[in-house]
Amino acid sequence: FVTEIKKAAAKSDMAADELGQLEKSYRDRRGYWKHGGIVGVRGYGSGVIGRYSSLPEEFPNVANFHTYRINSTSGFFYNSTFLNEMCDIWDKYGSGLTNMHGSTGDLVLLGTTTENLEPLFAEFSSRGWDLGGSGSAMRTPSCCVGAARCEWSNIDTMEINYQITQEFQDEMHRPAFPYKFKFKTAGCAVDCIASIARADCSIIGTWKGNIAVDQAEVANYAGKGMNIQEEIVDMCPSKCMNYDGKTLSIKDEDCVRCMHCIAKMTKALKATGEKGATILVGSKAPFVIGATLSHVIVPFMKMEAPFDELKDLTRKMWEFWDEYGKNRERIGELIIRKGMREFLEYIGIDPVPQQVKEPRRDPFFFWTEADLAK
Amino acid sequence: FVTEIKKAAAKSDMAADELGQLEKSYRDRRGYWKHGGIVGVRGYGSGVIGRYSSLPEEFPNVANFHTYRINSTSGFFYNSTFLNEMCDIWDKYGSGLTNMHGSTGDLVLLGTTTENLEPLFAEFSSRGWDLGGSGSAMRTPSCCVGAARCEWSNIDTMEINYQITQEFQDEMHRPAFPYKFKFKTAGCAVDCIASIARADCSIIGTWKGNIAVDQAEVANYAGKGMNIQEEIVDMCPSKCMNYDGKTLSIKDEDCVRCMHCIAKMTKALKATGEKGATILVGSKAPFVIGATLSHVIVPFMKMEAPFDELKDLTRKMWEFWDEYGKNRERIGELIIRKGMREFLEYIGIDPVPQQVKEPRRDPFFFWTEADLAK
Amino acid sequence: MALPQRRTDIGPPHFKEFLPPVIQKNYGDWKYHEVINAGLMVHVANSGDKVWSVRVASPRLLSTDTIREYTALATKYCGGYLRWTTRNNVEFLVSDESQIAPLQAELKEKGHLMGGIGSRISNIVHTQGWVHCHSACTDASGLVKVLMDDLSEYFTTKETPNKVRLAVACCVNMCGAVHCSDIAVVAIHRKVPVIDHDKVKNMCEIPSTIAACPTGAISPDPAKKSIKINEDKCMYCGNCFTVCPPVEIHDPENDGVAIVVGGKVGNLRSEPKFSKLAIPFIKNNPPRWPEVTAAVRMILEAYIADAKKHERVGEWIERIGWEKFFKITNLPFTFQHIDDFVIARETFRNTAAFKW
Amino acid sequence: MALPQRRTDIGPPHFKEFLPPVIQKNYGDWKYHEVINAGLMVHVANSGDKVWSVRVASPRLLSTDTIREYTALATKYCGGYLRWTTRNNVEFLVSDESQIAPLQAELKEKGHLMGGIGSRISNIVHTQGWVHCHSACTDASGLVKVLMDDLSEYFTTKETPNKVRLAVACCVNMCGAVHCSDIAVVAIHRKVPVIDHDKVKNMCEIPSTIAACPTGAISPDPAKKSIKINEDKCMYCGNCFTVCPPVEIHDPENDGVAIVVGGKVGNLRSEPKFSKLAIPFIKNNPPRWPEVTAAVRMILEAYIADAKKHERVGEWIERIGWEKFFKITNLPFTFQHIDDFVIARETFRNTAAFKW
Ligand code: SRM
Ligand code: SRM
Ligand code: SRM
Ligand code: SRM
Ligand code: SF4
Ligand code: SF4
Ligand code: SF4
Ligand code: SF4
Ligand code: SF4
Ligand code: SF4
Ligand code: SF4
Ligand code: SF4
Repeated sequence: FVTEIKKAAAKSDMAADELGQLEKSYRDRRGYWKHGGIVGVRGYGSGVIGRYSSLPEEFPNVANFHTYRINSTSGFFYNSTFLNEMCDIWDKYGSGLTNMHGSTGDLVLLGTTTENLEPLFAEFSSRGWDLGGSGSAMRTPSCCVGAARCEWSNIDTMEINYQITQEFQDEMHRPAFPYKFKFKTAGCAVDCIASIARADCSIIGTWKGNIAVDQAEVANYAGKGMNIQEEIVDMCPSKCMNYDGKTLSIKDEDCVRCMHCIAKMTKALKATGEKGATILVGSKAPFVIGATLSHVIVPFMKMEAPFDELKDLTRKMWEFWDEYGKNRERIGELIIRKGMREFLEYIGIDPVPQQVKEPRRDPFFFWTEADLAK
Repeated sequence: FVTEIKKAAAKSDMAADELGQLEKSYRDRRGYWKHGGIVGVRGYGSGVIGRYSSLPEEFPNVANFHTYRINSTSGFFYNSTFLNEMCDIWDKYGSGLTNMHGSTGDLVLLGTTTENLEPLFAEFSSRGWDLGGSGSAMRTPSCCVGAARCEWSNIDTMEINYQITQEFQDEMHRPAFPYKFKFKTAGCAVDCIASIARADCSIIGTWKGNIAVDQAEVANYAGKGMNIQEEIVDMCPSKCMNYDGKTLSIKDEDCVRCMHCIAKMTKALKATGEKGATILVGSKAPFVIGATLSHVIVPFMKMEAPFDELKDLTRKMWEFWDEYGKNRERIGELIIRKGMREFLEYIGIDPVPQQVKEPRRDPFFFWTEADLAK
Repeated sequence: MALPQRRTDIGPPHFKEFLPPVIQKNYGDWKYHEVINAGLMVHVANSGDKVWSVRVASPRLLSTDTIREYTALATKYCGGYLRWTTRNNVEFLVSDESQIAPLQAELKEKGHLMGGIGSRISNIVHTQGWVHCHSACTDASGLVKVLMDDLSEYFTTKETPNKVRLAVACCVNMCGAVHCSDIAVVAIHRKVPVIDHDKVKNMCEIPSTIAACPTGAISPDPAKKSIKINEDKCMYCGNCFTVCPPVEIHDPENDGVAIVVGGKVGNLRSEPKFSKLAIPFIKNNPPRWPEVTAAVRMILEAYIADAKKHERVGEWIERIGWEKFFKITNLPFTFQHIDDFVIARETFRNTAAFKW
Repeated sequence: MALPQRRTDIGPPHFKEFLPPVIQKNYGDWKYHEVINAGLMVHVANSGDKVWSVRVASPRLLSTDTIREYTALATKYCGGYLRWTTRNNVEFLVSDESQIAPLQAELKEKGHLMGGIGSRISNIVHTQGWVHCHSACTDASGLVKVLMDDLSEYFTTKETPNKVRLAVACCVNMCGAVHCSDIAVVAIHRKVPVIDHDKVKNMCEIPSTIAACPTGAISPDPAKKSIKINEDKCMYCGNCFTVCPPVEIHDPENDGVAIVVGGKVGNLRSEPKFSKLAIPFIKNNPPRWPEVTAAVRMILEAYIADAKKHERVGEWIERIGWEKFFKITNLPFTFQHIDDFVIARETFRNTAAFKW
């Protein structure tokens, strides 16, 4: 990466000072950046992260050194034409340094001055590229490559991702939430976008139906030296597979659709039947109450454009968050604080066993007047 | 049980009123007992539970109807001579109703008047039978039958139980703790006394060494129709067993000593090597923070009379509880509130992986000046 | 008549004097045991000596007459030696094989149930209930009686995949081991206590009543010189009633029992487990609680039908998954089933892999 | 020079215009894929069409020059079509088989690492560090560089039992997916911030500084017209520093990294798992952090040596048990390893069944 900074430094004073300050950090074993004031482009409250050097005298060209987040495309697909243009613009108005991509999924332009923000926005938006999210707003959603280049995708992750982004432009550009909100969409339980670990709303493709087995291909895998008993059958979490040395059979009713067997024998196994997604909510990093993984809210939702069911559910979740969420409280933290019941009742979803690993163990459960009337 | 009450009622007015009140409870679907004042025998603060009817006019003979807890013997062994004496005394001074035994392990005499408490105590203590515990005191310890009649016992549960009881008579009879404290001792991980679920200090026998296999007996079990692969090998939690249809072999280093294989093939398998116990603390009923199971504090402790190491550890634990425990806070709740480190450091025990299922997952851990100095 | 001289802090007698000779001789030196039938097992020592245990169900709540009946039999057939098990059964410890048959015959004749040994149900751990506890919101002994009547065949003869530990607790204090039983019944209140303000004013100490509440739901009501209760905080535990009876928690219409399943305490195969909520509420219906016995039997039979040999109820459910357990048993899944207490987050489903 | 007309709330362009024709044609209609080697895989559509993906490691922090280098290659060999993966690798999407070899040759010549496909390590997810974040207590890019230098063979050729996801977070905010990675590095402070009271007085808003503390450790210090910090409550997160720089959290002597292991996000075989603490602290030792690279390699190699095929790091550790993991790796077990946070009780060992 130092090579990268040096390349940029050859052309940009900003990059040169960035390099200088970084070298100092290495010597002193500490960083020299400050948070400082909020900056942005006209009419937007997000998309730019303000950064200031704490050593402005020493490194004047990074005195302010803001991040410009371009909303990337679904699946991070590009072509040379756009990227070259992007580079020209960025060399002109910024440090020439980028992150492809930021962890959330933005195309991050790393380091420019306050004055250059508006020109950058004009250049990019006029070419069809908007800003991504930041602050207490919906963040740039991201997804796995899905249907574009994966045989296992149960849903059109890229289209879902695009439509969410378009539908909620205002929520993305004008922070009005208690805190950040992230969407991530994976085409199957393999979760190549790590949605279950780092999205307030995780959308994971799945199916209702059987796994079709091509016995000839099973034989091929065996022939190529795969130990089907140990590598597949024994590793099936629901122990619903059986292999007699010839045929591989699956008790589909007991399959939990973990994807292991399909992933390891892609030519032999294929999910069939109705396709859709499981909707989970609430994952986030450890700050403040410890990391959380998303948990199941809707076991199965059909996923066909324009995805109204998902959009409506999202609005209801935001309403709940809006009404009860404290400042800097993620929706998952709120659900933990308020209890799953309040959340589910508010968004109008019934309790089902799929929402929990196990039922409660203590006898201290509440009864509403309505419950007692039943 | 109604038969029992009727039998007693034939001879005792108390039992008769007990029956009357109980029948009323069945009609009204509610109980009619009150907590009321503390009662006991001279010089003791525990051993008797005060009970009062909330319908004294209707049922005068149970207006007060206290429980007298006799400290049972280790393993609940008795002989006819004592029990007959006990019955005579109880018919004379009480309702003639008993619980053999109370859940904690006392021989419970169910229902007598305040006046009769002293005579009862004189009769029983003079015959060598003391009162058990109640209130915020050490409770009557109990144990499994262990070495007396079980081939799997790794420790002398009955002697341990006897010695703990004798050592801590004062802590048992004169409540001075923040809350109750219970000991339960099991000879092996089968835990026939449910110590891990309902003792502030659970003592569970175990071994350091191999499981000796008698292959001839293994063959016998197979011969008698046991499916050794499915019933034993596949059910071994550490998957450390192997059966080739003839010999059963165990990778002892990976055995977690769960007792499954030994329990199901007692003639073929035997624990060998050094014997001792694992000391766990903190289990209790759900009230108030939800039920807890005991957790490992000392993975392995030698267990030879007079069990000084155990007695010293107990005193240290009580000191810690004494110093930091709130009123009505069990030691397990205190450890959860204060953190395991404070507890372990106080009682002078080093951290070892056996104390946890898994290491912490969040990055928010503390450092003492001493830690930093290291 | 003068009382004998009282003695203090002597503890119980040493157990040795109550051990039959064969046990004294072979103490700690047993080789193996064999379960001969549900009510009889033999332990064989390395010396070759044997001791037979004849196990009899007991209601735990025993009259002196019944105890005398036991001692008479013990004296007649096994030198007066007997013990109680940790689940409150009686065991006659016989060292003379020839005495077993006559003992069993007389026990049978006197109507005692022999059983509980091996892979089956044993005595139902339970506590005081309406018999003796102010805190009870059901009767433990009564429930145990009707359950045992219904399931006795599983005590005396029929086998289950593994031991099935049943328990009853008459309130959330759970004096039994309900929180770790295969199938258990726990009695619960469901409504905030009703306060009789005038009586409270006169009969109760306001501060101690407030202090009694574990959730801090009680605050003073100066106007009424009484207390008020925060509905959202109250978990219906009844502690306030304990110290201040005019705060009435009992409510025949809304008191009843919940059924929890899947707990265990032994370490065999899998870690000890807590029982989890299966049925949030069944109304008290004494004297025979038919809905409760039916529910317990239904769950027990679902387990027997589907579990592998040696699987405990909890191990069976974890293998098939809770979602499948609710499907098989047809039990409704309600908001009460979803944990909202201290470790709730750990019970949420953090995976996309589950059954329909 | 006039700027073009700005447009708002238009979102990103639709992805279709960036998809190579072969993908547009076979969108959602793929049959299977084959991993040809660490840097090359082919996806075959039901139509028989194929698309080859050539994957190249990228430092993620890219200069415009490097991006231009990628686009030049894409234009030359695959119609200008390329994408980035969710782990920040670059994939050239080739539809003409004959172009693969020359593309690979030129990539090699230009010194790009091809790999990361299949059962091996891939790019190391990481974040800003000293390059751009005020919150950083180490440098992410630097750590990633030295780790990749040391482990590159596992990216380009060598196989591991299953994928091994590595990550680096430069502070406890964990902007990467460190909390669910196979082996990850997270930077931590270890001391309560040092307060420069005079500066605080002048530069900071006391109330907002107090409000910034997630644990409520900060209270006003009226005497000094400054703040004070409760040592027991502070978890060294640095939020106070964010809003009030004179509250200095950086401390070169005590800042460093922890290593966590055993996390995963996929649902295959076992549920997603959090990473757990393996090594509580290693001092920052730039530019090459030799102690960190050695520790990561040691853990990786222990996993490779002992895990079954398809077992992820966390699955391997859970099978052998954490006590055995610490034994095999010889890592010291300290008080820091024992959870004392919100779900601590769930991590205690509630069983007598464990390994020595
Ligand atoms: C740029 C980026 C790291 C990167 O190099 O890729 C980043 C950078 C920052 N993150 Fe992050 N986060 C980035 C993705 C994440 C992720 C990963 C994700 O989105 O998938 C997470 C974990 C998932 C989550 O949301 O919990 C993440 C969890 C945080 C947190 C903790 C939030 C929490 O609730 O736990 C903070 C703290 C905060 O919000 O004040 C944070 C705060 C920050 C701040 C704004 C620190 C600050 O207060 O200024 C960082 C600005 C650095 C800078 O100088 O630009 N960042 N942050 C990522 C965004 C780029 C993009 O838009 O693509
Ligand atoms: C008699 C007995 C039930 C029985 O029928 O066997 C019993 C009866 C009572 N228990 Fe218990 N507990 C009895 C064993 C238990 C057990 C089981 C055990 O000891 O193995 C437990 C669960 C394990 C534990 O200690 O957590 C138990 C957990 C409680 C609790 C909850 C304590 C907690 O920390 O969660 C309470 C509430 C309290 O202490 O105020 C309680 C309170 C009570 C009180 C004193 C209720 C009260 O406030 O008056 C009951 C008196 C009933 C009466 O009228 O005699 N009892 N209690 C058991 C004692 C007999 C004996 O000495 O052998
Ligand atoms: C007599 C008693 C000990 C005592 O000191 O009183 C006892 C005695 C024996 N138990 Fe037990 N257990 C006794 C309570 C328990 C308890 C405690 C409880 O139920 O509260 C448990 C824990 C239950 C749990 O895990 O929830 C218990 C779980 C076992 C197990 C484990 C079953 C399993 O695989 O999970 C075995 C082993 C077996 O059955 O293969 C066992 C095996 C045995 C053996 C075979 C041990 C031996 O070699 O002598 C004894 C007789 C067999 C039998 O079936 O009863 N005993 N046993 C208790 C009889 C209670 C009763 O009247 O039924
Ligand atoms: C390209 C990418 C999706 C994207 O939209 O960019 C992708 C693509 C594929 N993944 Fe993935 N995964 C990608 C990130 C992930 C992630 C997310 C992450 O690492 O943050 C995961 C979750 C990791 C985890 O569980 O912690 C992931 C876990 C898998 C697995 C599960 C491995 C396992 O058994 O646990 C498979 C299945 C397999 O390898 O057998 C898989 C399989 C695949 C397949 C074979 C799917 C297919 O049929 O096309 C793809 C290429 C194989 C390969 O080895 O890379 N992919 N894959 C991502 C490449 C990242 C990279 O540059 O290395
Ligand atoms: S998550 Fe599933 S659908 Fe998406 S890329 Fe990975 S394997 Fe393919
Ligand atoms: S998808 Fe998973 S659960 Fe289903 S059969 Fe395959 S391995 Fe088993
Ligand atoms: S706990 Fe172990 S030693 Fe004690 S009786 Fe049960 S099996 Fe025997
Ligand atoms: S005791 Fe348990 S862990 Fe050890 S070998 Fe037997 S079954 Fe396996
Ligand atoms: S469980 Fe409740 S009601 Fe039953 S004895 Fe214990 S305290 Fe009393
Ligand atoms: S019932 Fe329990 S929780 Fe409710 S007010 Fe009374 S003491 Fe408090
Ligand atoms: S992890 Fe911390 S230091 Fe690194 S980018 Fe995120 S907030 Fe900044
Ligand atoms: S470092 Fe974090 S926890 Fe410590 S005082 Fe500052 S804000 Fe609070």
